Amino acid sequence: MNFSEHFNKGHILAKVDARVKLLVALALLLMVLSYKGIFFPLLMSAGALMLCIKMRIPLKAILARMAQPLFLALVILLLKLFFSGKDTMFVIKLPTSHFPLLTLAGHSDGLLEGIRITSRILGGVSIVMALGFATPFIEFVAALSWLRVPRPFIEIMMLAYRYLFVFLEDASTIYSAQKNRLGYAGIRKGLNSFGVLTGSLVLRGFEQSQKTADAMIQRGYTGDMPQLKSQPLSVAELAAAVIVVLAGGAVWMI
Amino acid sequence: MYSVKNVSYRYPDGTRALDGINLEVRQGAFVGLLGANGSGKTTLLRAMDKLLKGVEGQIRLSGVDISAMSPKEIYKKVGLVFQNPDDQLFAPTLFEDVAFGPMNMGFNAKEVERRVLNALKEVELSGLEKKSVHNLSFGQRKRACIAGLLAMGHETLLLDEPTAGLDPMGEYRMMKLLWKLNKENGVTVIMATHSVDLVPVFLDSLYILSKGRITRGGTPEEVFDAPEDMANIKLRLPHIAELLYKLKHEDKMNFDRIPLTIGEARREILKAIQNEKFKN
Amino acid sequence: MYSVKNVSYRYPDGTRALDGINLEVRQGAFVGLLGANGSGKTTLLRAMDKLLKGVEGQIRLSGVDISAMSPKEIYKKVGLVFQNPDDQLFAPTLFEDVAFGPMNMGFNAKEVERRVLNALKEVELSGLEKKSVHNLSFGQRKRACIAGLLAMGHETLLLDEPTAGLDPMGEYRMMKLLWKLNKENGVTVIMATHSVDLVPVFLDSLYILSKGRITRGGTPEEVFDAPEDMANIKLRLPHIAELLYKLKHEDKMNFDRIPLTIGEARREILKAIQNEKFKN
Amino acid sequence: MKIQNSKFKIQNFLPVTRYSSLVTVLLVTCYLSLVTDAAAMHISEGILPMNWAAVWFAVAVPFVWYGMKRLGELSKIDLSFKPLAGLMAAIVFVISLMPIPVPTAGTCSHPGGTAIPAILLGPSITVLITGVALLVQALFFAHGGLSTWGADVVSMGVTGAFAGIAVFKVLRKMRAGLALSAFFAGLVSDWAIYFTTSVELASGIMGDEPFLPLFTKILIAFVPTQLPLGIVEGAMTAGMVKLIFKRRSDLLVKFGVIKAEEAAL
Ligand SMILES: Nc1ncnc2c1ncn2[C@@H]1O[C@H](COP(=O)(O)OP(=O)(O)OP(=O)(O)O)[C@@H](O)[C@H]1O
Ligand SMILES: Nc1ncnc2c1ncn2[C@@H]1O[C@H](COP(=O)(O)OP(=O)(O)OP(=O)(O)O)[C@@H](O)[C@H]1O
Ligand SMILES: [Mg+2]
Ligand SMILES: [Mg+2]
Repeated sequence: MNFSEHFNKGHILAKVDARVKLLVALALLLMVLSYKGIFFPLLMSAGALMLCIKMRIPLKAILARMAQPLFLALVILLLKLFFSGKDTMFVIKLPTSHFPLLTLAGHSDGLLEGIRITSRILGGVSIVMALGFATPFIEFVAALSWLRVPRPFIEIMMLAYRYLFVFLEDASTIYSAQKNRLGYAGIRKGLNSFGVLTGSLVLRGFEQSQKTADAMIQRGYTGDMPQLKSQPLSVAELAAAVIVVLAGGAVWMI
Repeated sequence: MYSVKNVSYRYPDGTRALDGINLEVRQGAFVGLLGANGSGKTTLLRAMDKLLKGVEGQIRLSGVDISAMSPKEIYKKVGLVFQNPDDQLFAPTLFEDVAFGPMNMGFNAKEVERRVLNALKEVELSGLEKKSVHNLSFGQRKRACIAGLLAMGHETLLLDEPTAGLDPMGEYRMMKLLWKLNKENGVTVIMATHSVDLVPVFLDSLYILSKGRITRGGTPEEVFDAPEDMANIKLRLPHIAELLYKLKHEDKMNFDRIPLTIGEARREILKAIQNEKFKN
Repeated sequence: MYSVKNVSYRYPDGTRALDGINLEVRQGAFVGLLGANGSGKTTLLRAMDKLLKGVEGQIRLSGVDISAMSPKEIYKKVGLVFQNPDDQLFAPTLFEDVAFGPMNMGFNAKEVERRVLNALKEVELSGLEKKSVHNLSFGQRKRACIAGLLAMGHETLLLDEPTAGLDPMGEYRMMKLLWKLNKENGVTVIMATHSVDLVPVFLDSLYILSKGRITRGGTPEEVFDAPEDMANIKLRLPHIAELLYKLKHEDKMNFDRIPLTIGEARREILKAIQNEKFKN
Repeated sequence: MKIQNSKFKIQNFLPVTRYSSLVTVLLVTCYLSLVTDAAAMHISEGILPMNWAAVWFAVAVPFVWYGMKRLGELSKIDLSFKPLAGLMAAIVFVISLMPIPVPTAGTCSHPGGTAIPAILLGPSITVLITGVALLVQALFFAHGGLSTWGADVVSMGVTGAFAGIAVFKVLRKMRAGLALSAFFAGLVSDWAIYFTTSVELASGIMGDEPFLPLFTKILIAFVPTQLPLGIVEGAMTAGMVKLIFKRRSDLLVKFGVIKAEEAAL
């Protein structure tokens, strides 16, 4: 589980207020999305990646997180290259040019469009990734709460986070226990065991929720979880954030 | 303090888990519930915290029938610590979890913080406030549960096997913590447990449960006085007591009584040896 | 049988749970792993069952490196019982659950039934075949887990705290069951446990884990020979040993050695008294 | 000699080449999904331009808001409902992280798991739960994104939940068995998610191209992972319902999935 709290805790962004980090990230994200070229998103991507390295996030963790968006980006790039646009750059014939079962034409304008989208993905993913690595979950939730995200949403998020680890462990133990008794030898058996695994998890969830409710009730719960008050924002941090966003905006305008 | 009169309870599936329980616990006592798996310990504790519906009989807390009390009134006085800490810790960080109770009680931020820090100090978890609950060790999570209730300032704690799953050292320290709370802060403690060996060292009195009934009650000495029928209720003597019991009855050593703790056992053995010497 | 050489393991979050473990278990042995909460017992058992990825070092099972064995080969020889019974009982009724393994091994209906009934008899659950798994008591569920593996005919059992949460009687009977499997059926048993008092009564040898390292190993007598540093690794002596240790060192009684079980303790005490008599 | 201009185009004789583009897309994604861990159901950060991201947000928010309102009502009746919703969110999350080997693509993929809470807790709570899980995944796993949260809620939450529950209800009305109904609920829910995601993806990246051809290509691109994944998801949902029916049929009655008479059988 790659939550930020599992990595180096003393990094450069650790002391920055989560609300500031969130606001800056959102502002930059919006700029990336609304930018028409590729320069700004790529710049943001490079900057965010450098931040991650500065925070000493293991390269493996960065790659693992980028893998899936990159995969989608590649599919989109290829779709755009071959199937949209009009200016043919090159033609590939497979298997040979004398016996072409497949004829593919690469288009330069399609490629450009594809690169544009890919850069947008890179920029967006990198910014959010840096935010994720720099912000412990709890502070992120507090920031959301400060942004007036409704209480029920926040409460469910906190409960989900708390029990995520309990259930992950349950899931892995149940899975091991099934494997131990040869529950995954063959596709049919595998599918069946898989259903039993999810069913057991859901049942566990029901039983656990009863107990959790009891625990909450006996500590005074009456339907709404109380909320810790957040500190006022530090002016210095806010000013720094505004400067970063303005600088980003200036580059964006160019 | 607590007065349980003729309490019975049947789970929806028909299992009769409690069957005419009578129990008196006075203010400031340190009481243990012993019994086999499935004998009804957990059920009794839950009934005493008014977490079960449809309990027959009467449970009085400081003279008031709990069925007439609002949940809030009960939870201000009594806190129940569950067997599994994961059932009880529901907030993401230790601080938030411990603060949940005091916040619901309506204290201001400052008072909440004071209570939380105090409670954490009490259970020796100071400094871990910001830690995610799931990153705490098992023993630490057990302590955290207790802190969550301490911060509410309960005068009575009900605990369901607080030492289960702890290593021998952790077990001992947990008992010591409870003992301290009881003796120094005057908290009434009622706990279910399987740790026969630790019970006589710390507890004032004991109740033995068997199949939903209380079959015996009294001080540890009184309760462990009839070792013969311990096996019927799936219990046993503390190891020390068993040794001295065998020395007395099978090896004909001359003890006045069967001690339950190491300290007493030393005294008894030395005394017996002294007596042997004089005999010659 | 099992030969663990220089095994280390780091969880994905960076926790170093095993740190250069060396261990030899011969066929037919009954071995215990003792250690504080979080010392790495569960991790070691899981590594030995090839349930962890990225384990450094070498683990050999009957001479073959387990990294070269297919899961099927391993699970035919070795069965792991997890700490929490609820994680491993997944069929609706007891019979179906115990039958799960043998059925996956491809036996015919008759053989499956024979194996299931046998295994249930072994763990004293005969007659409960049709019962719903979640209606069993905690202790019964623990036994059911063991039956599920017995029915597969493993030659080696790895058990993670098989007695945790059981009542004193259940604890004793569980140990006796394992002892019987070991002595009569020749099953090799390796178990993690916190029950310091029961260990010397049943186990052949012990390993002490502390912070992912094995700090000591040998027979119970050898391991409990240095009581002074038990506290460092959050363990303690069995109560009987502690009593006799104190009698020897503080009360200057004359024991040749510190016994760990009640039987031995009786003998030692009687001998010491005999000696005292002759002195006079 | 240029084959394209020749009178005897080989393509004209080979039906396969008429679909050459589609075949290529298939081959390419097959290859790509061999080397990565595909979770094609989430739309990643940055794929949608600003306007489309906003549109899907606007669609998603009312559903999530309604889910919260409903949760508030239920929570008044039964205090344990909010914890239940939180825990189900955690479970949906865990399920969606479980790697399933998809034989045809030779790789691992992840199930969506939406049909399960939809059957048990109803679609509106499910949308809320999915919204929570998606936000956490976006931030800490880069599955989905902040700007694409709306789009992902619409596909995985709204269409997934409503398609699943609709199929389940209809089949149950037709007296189909519990497991069978659950199987098709899971299957249709998974495929509906995949369909909606393709719509969102195509409209997000089409630029000035026509929508439909691009949409078809995307739809086909993910056939090798999504078709079998739907079946896995169906089997999983069926297995889950079957297990709960055997172990705790009272729960199914409590949540109105089956009638009390059925549980007694
Ligand atoms: N939710 C339930 N529904 C039905 N029966 C139950 C339920 N919970 C417990 N029981 C049954 O009630 C009886 C008493 O259970 P209880 O949990 O109180 O025992 P216990 O003394 O706490 O045991 P342990 O030492 O194993 O924790 C047992 O027979 C048990 O099977
Ligand atoms: N899934 C995990 N991810 C990260 N760290 C883990 C994980 N599981 C265990 N650990 C850590 O690894 C160390 C060894 O844990 P392990 O569970 O092996 O201890 P144990 O000896 O079985 O303890 P106990 O007696 O409490 O069961 C501990 O520090 C624990 O916090
Ligand atoms: Mg209990
Ligand atoms: Mg363990």
